[in-house]
Amino acid sequence: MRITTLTSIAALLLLGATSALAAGEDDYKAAYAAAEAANKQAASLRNQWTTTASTLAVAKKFADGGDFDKATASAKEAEALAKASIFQATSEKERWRDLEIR
Amino acid sequence: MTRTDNGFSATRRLVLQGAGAVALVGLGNLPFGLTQAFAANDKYPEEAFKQKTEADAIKSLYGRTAEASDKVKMDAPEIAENGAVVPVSVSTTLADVTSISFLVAENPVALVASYKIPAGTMPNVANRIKMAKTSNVIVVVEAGGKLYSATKEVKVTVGGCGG
Amino acid sequence: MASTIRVRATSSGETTEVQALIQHPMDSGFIKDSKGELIPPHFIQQLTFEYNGKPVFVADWGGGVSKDPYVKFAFKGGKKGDELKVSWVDNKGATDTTTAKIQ
Amino acid sequence: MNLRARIQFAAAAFALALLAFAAPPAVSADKVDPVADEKAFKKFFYDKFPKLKPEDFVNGPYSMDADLYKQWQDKEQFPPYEFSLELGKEMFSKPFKNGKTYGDCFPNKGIGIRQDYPTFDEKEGKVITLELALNRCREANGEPAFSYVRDEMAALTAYMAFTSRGKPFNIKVPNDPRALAAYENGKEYFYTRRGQLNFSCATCHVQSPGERVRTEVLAPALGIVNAMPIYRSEWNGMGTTSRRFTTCNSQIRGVPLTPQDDEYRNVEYYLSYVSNGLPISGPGARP
Repeated sequence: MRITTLTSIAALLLLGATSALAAGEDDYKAAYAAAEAANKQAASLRNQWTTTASTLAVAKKFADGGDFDKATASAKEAEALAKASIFQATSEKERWRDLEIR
Repeated sequence: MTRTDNGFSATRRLVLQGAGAVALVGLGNLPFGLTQAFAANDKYPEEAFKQKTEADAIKSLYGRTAEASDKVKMDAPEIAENGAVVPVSVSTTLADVTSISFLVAENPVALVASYKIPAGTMPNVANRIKMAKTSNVIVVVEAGGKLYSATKEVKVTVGGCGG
Repeated sequence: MASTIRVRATSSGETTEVQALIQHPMDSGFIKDSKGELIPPHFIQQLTFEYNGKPVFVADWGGGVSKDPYVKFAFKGGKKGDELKVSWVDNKGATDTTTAKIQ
Repeated sequence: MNLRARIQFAAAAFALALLAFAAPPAVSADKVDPVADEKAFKKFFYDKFPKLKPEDFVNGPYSMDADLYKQWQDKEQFPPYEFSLELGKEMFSKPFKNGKTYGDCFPNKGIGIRQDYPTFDEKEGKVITLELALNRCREANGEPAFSYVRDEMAALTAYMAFTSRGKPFNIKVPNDPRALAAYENGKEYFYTRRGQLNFSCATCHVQSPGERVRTEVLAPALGIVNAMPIYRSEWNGMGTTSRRFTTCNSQIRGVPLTPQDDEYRNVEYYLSYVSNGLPISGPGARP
């Protein structure tokens, strides 16, 4: 199960930014909301990434300029980053002990 | 972060030596008394602190060029812990020292500090200087009306999760 | 307000070693602030040390001297208890002066 | 181990780094045992740097590189934290509007006590750091709290550290489940990887101290809090323990928590405890 999650997050990360499909404002809004929701969850896990916020900002900039293709792609990338941070926080709950000096 | 590799600074040094030679030739046309008066002046050397290259700064400050001397001992780190604070000091066995100047070749303004050494003051100075990037640091000692220098490359890089 | 100048002058009998640290931003004029705007140059231009009414050391500084600048030198003479006068002036015309007792 | 390469690796290909998580899960939690932790922690660093004396660790990167050591010695002749230290001393003795002073909030009038902080407050059931205690002192006396990361807070803690110089860290973890939980939470925070670079505090300060990241020499975790607060040339000024934690987080591309959040208090508690016996060296100067 771990591996499946990993692969899908990795795929999202790698593909998120390169989505070539034409996107409209609604697509952008949905992608942005999803990214924000994921980033909120990361915050509740006390593990947001600075890059999630900066990528969300890029998405917003593209949207303000009317480029919803790029805005949607950035929002999706932000969501992938947020999800990766959630995954990191969750898996580290156990894994931090690997590094511990004992 | 851009890093200056050795090849680049070597090239730059060559170019600067060329400029120094030109300055030396140019000096022949200057009335001797003028440069003498300038060097002895107690005023803040505004113009010298505007020059971009160390050769121009030395020329503006002293009206002549310096020759390398092993009697000028500079103490500077190999790698600066941070370019914002680089401790550099100099001492010399030369007699009749009247001034000591510190220059950083790659800084936007080459001249960093120039100290007047009245009779009775020892020709040793320590200070902390800023370096924009990896560069040669040059110390010029004015002694008996002549200029002597020492040069050392100090590596500078900043950033990372250090400390 | 407290002086911007800290001086330590110690006599070894024959010579006096002087160290000074001065509180000053020493902005070179080449550094940008967090908003990306150049911080205007603001640095000490001249720092003078006088003993017995005569200068024993004069520093001409540019913006390439570190923030809160430091300098060390030594001069012949100087007795314990004698005073050393230290003063600076910066490129905006601000000044500060202090006297320190030689230890 | 090449740290720089690891940063690039982590940044460029986090997806690959994630695959590394597929290893078998970690061993389950043992009983919380601070005494054993401290022993193991010190042994790790003493073995890693056999030439260093225990008290050398409080001088961070300067103990690990001769060229750096010399620059430090030069700086210490007239240290850059001098002005902050003086300001702290002045502030510390100046009464609040109600006539009381900082000293009234602390044992021994606040002099020579830095080595006892952080302390565990049994009433509150939480860790109290020196920075937190200082702001609480202010608020209790009708004064507004200071920013935790710089200026006044750095000056006050610089002065208090100075009056404790040379005194060994003396942190106590009482046999109280809440204290042990706070300690354990601090340890977890220290070892937990976070941020896009997937670094924990330990990645830099346990696995790689003495190594260079873009020519900066990393400080060992052992003794790292003994030197706080510090004048960092990179910051062009003073910073507190809070500043150190928050900037470390952002450097690994993680969003920092709020200064003096529970996790930060707990990690300072953990780090101070495992440095017990090593002398306070703050205020310090660092690259």
